[in-house]
Amino acid sequence: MTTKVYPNAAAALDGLLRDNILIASGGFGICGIPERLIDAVEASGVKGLTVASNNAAIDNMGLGKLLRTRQIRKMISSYIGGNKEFERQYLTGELEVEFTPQGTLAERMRAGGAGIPGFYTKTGVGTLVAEGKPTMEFDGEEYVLERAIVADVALVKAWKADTSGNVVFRKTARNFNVPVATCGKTCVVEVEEIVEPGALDSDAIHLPGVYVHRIICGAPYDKQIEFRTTRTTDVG
Amino acid sequence: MTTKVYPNAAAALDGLLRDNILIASGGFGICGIPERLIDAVEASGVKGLTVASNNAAIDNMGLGKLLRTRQIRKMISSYIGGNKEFERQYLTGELEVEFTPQGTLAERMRAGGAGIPGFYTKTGVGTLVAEGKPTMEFDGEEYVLERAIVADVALVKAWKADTSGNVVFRKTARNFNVPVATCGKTCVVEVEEIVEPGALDSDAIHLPGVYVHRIICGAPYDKQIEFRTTRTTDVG
Amino acid sequence: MTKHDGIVAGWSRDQMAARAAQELRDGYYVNLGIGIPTLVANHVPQGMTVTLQSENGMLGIGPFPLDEEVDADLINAGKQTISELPQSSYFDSATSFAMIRGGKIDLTVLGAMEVAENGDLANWMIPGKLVKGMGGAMDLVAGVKRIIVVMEHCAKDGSPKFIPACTLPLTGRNVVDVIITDLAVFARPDHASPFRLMEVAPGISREQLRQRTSAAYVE
Amino acid sequence: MTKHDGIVAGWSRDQMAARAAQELRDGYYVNLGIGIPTLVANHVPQGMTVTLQSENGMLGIGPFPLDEEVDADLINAGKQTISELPQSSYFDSATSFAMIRGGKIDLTVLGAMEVAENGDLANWMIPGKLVKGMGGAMDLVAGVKRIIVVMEHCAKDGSPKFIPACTLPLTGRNVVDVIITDLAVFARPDHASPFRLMEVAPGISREQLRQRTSAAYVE
Repeated sequence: MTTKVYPNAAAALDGLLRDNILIASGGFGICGIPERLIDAVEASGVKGLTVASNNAAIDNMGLGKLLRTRQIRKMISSYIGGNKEFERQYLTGELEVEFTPQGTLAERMRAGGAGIPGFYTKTGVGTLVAEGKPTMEFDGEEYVLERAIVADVALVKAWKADTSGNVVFRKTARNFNVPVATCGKTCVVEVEEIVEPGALDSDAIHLPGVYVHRIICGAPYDKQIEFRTTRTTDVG
Repeated sequence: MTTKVYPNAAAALDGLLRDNILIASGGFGICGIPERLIDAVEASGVKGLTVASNNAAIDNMGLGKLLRTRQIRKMISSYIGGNKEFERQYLTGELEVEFTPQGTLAERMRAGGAGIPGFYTKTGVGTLVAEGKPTMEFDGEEYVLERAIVADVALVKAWKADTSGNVVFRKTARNFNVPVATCGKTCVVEVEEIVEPGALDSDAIHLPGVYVHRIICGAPYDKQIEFRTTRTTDVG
Repeated sequence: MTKHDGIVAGWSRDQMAARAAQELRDGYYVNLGIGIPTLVANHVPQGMTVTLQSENGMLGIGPFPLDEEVDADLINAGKQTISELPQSSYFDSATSFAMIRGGKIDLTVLGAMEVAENGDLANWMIPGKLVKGMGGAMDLVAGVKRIIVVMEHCAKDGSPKFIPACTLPLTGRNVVDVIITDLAVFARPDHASPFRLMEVAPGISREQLRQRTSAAYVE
Repeated sequence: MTKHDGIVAGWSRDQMAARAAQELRDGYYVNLGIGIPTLVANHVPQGMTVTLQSENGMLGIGPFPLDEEVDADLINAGKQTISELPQSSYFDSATSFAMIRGGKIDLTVLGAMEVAENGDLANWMIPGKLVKGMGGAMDLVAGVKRIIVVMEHCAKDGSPKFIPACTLPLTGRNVVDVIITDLAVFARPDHASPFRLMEVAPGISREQLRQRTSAAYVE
């Protein structure tokens, strides 16, 4: 089989990037963000991007870089707090933001990957989020129709992948990476380590290989922490 | 915390069973079926049950027993092949069957557990399955609205659980057990082994404890095989 | 190979499976139905990697197990015992059909009771007589990118199964891409086009095929 | 504890969190918002088991880590480093919100900009001025069984935050069950009932509370 493993982020994105495409990106804050792939998107110079991502990391990190370079035309996100440039561009109208509740965003991505064009949810009923969207009553309660997100390219950060594309994540770095991966027409994954098939537990694969088209090893990583909070003594 | 661990199936179902309730049951064929719990449902004598389960095991095993005893009024299933009594009761009209495509059934259960009362799918459009159901066009294609299933009681068979309710499955015995578990107002799980918290890999929990209300150890199991197919030599 | 009006001719079940295997491409993820479709796995061309999906929750189906490997927790959608491969992964049924419905599976091979000239497929029930249920077939034909039907060309009573319009309850509307029977292969490039006759089995004339087919097709 | 028209009185942030903790029950699964709600974790009564959910994909949040335990892959929804417990489990965001939306979480404690007397909640934006986004708050108030709001009784300019009708864009319509401020506690048994004053902070009279509250409530 043609290998899924690519030598670097630029090679893995070759032929996938065009102006005005929709990119879905994993990560929560700066945890589990596909930083190598985002750097390669920056280097590619593509513009007019719509990016579906829970947030945009922090200023000048991860998607924050693509905001700086103004390569992003529109964000589909639940949260812009913590990134001043994100908030600034939104408030000045330079950037379009489709505010989407966090769970609705995750479900819209999952739906996109699961062949479900729309689903009903109680989330956001009676708020700005539901404006202009069809509603339906089920068992006496009102629900709003939310549409699936299908991305041209999904960018994912994981812990390990085998060469067949099976992927595992580590702790809360999993976050949006799974729904993001499934909603991509093409899914590119950067990992900390690439292993042979059989090295991962077949009962514990978070993202089966069918979802993964291209893989790079992005190691070594120097993972940053947004809020380092510690305690000094053992909890009694 | 009040323990989730019960001494046996009858104790674990105590107070949950009533005539005419909706039970969701895991399993595919006779693989991964909650046999101890089904035996206890049989022993309880409750009647008029609606059971959502992909199939009904085979004659006189698993749900097949509850068909024999006529405790089931209606099945929500994708497949009745392989169980003669199931087919007989359906063809004679003694049993109501809501035929539901396998993927639609799994998704209806997942939706029930995920607070999604309805979703659109292409599955079944233009067939008997879509009759009487609302349809909607998305991007020029027709989809049918399918409703969530929320069960009064979910019956699940798993491999291991820790005492906090985290559950793991083994190989293809996972099947419907996960969506079944999530759609239950109360979820009862039988496992082959109960372990202490910390014994299972926190990155590899298939069903987090929040979904699991009651647990029993059903061991020892004498697992049956529907079609034993083997090869005699190594594949070259 | 079936007997048609006294003529024994056409492809065997195994040859039909081999023909279906010609539709495979390197790197494909494939779901194989029960019966003849299962045999397709024996005909994957050497050097080609095809990953088999089982809708009960597995990617990477291996061959039938050796006797000592048999595991009640490891079965395919036909409830047969199977084995795993190094790249196998397991998941639940909701995830499995998310994959299928979401268009992640490249190709499926299914049996059929009837296929209509417009691509309609019926393979799950004969009202009042035989009802097995649709299982995962409706999801597969709705979601998988390419749908291959493998079936006997005629029913046991000799009546055609590739017909102008389905008489049985449908599994899917306008879903079939390729029809492989014991007598011929029909295909169409898209769901707006009619089926075209691609191949005729050895020993069968085009005239004989037309006699055994009530559907319209392009020759 | 805030200054109200020169009067310093009422509960501290920590006391408000302790009061919110009184709403916990043994065996509860709980999601705590950012800020004062996070402090509720410090007040779980001895002997009571409460499992904390973090919407970024974790059940069983442990305390802040020791310095040597800090792990960039292990954060809460406030992006703070945390630790795990033996019973912890991780999952993706779609699963996390399936849990939340599906009513599996018993209780959530959230901050607020405004709460209306009909239970409406606003806590995600001030148009043209401050926009952080709703994050998971809209999902939480839509899906969690019991919604506790913890907030200062009045805004910095002294204006009431428990008001007849929200002026800011809503997070949820008719969703709040309990309001805990630095001055008082209001609750209602169901979403058809008005809020009732349950407690007043020491040093605050009912009259003073009424002056600082524009919402109607039952005394």
